[in-house]
Amino acid sequence: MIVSLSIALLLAGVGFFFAGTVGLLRFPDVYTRLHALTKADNLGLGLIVLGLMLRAETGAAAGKLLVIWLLVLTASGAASQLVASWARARRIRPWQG
Amino acid sequence: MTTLYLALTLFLLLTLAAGFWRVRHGPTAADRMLAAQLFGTTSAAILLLLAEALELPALRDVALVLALLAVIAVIAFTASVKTATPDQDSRDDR
Amino acid sequence: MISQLAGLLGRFTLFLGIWWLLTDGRQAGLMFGGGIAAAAAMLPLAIAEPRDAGKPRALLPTVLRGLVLLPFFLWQSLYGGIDVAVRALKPRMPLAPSVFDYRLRLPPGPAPVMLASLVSLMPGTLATVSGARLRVHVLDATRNYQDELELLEAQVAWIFDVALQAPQAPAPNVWQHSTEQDV
Amino acid sequence: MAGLILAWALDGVLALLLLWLAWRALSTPALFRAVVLFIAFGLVLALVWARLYAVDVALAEMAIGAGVTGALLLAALVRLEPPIGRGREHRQDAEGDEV
Repeated sequence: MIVSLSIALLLAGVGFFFAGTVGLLRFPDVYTRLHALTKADNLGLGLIVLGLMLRAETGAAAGKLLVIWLLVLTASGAASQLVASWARARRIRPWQG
Repeated sequence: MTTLYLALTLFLLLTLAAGFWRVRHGPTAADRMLAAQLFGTTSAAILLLLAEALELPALRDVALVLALLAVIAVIAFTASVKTATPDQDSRDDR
Repeated sequence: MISQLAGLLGRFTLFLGIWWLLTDGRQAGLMFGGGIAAAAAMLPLAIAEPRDAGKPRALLPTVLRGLVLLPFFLWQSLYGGIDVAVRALKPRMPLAPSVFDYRLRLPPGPAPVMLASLVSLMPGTLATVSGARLRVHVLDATRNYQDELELLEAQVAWIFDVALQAPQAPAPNVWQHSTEQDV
Repeated sequence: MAGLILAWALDGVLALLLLWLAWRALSTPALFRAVVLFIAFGLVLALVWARLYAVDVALAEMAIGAGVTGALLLAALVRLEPPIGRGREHRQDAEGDEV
């Protein structure tokens, strides 16, 4: 039961990584690509972390996995703001339809 | 189980490789930097999966360091806003 | 004095917890880690500016309140990820991006930055702080995002234990479309 | 059996990716792209070390190669005249269509 749940979470996580890469390649401008990266990739990593946490040996190991995810979330939240401000300062206009 | 971890690792590696299309085609420097950010997140996931597949829990520490340091490149990149003059025609930056 | 002691204990607990996680819960280095955690917890006492002495920044309560709301944020980010993944994978790629300004009620400081990070995890929105406003880039211009933004802002205010102020200037209209001017 | 094939495929992709990245990082005329490629090279090299069970080397490569050196190269690039997005990088990017 735990094993199949873990496998399902891992597969879903990898799926979101795939979607994030597709978004990075297909979306029309830097802002929409930022959407794809900050949301899909972080969710993908989160699901992989959850899937691995279910099979972690100790509580501390599971906690460390969670901390890694939270760090990546924080870092990519900051990075997305920085890149968006950079693009705005360079007067890169958002794509509109 | 190890087979599954290896398969997922391989798949993630292939999506990472696909991201190089964005490094190549830009069009702006920010797009290329975004691709680098994608590599960071994907590498963290790959390391966590490898830690299970190779039974090397210490690889989680590598992922932890990656999570801490991957953002530094983006910070260094955006620091260029202050030193470089704002570019009116950054769309031509391809 | 009491609050200073509480802050000291709180930081010590937090740092010791981090040490415990980083060492995979091993007992061997715990004495060492305890010493380091104690030293790190006392560091702010040595370097704090005098004007901060009146109201010490309570780190641990903020972290704990953040952890209380963490499940909600993660649940919302699940929707955010699904939303953007579906948009990326659909052959037609349904995108109708737009940009607008949201007038912040949060005081300046770390809180607006935290809000912008959280907004970027929510479905269809991406935010940066620009002065007393949040510049929000949305994937679907036909939707209204105001209620979600206000709710999130109130939650961030609770986490940081700050009061919401009335938005500045001609404020009954919180929305201001600004796609034409500098974006 | 399947695991063995997968391991070989994984190693093959890692090795090819590493060599390709090294070549691209060296041969790209546009400096900014070269730096991004170098950061990616550092990440993949760290993954290779991890795959070779050399955890400590992977840790050092991740911290120094991908993190700090990438940031230093970007900072150096900003200090070069002319800044990113103009002049040199700009022109070379426009001319040389190769990465």
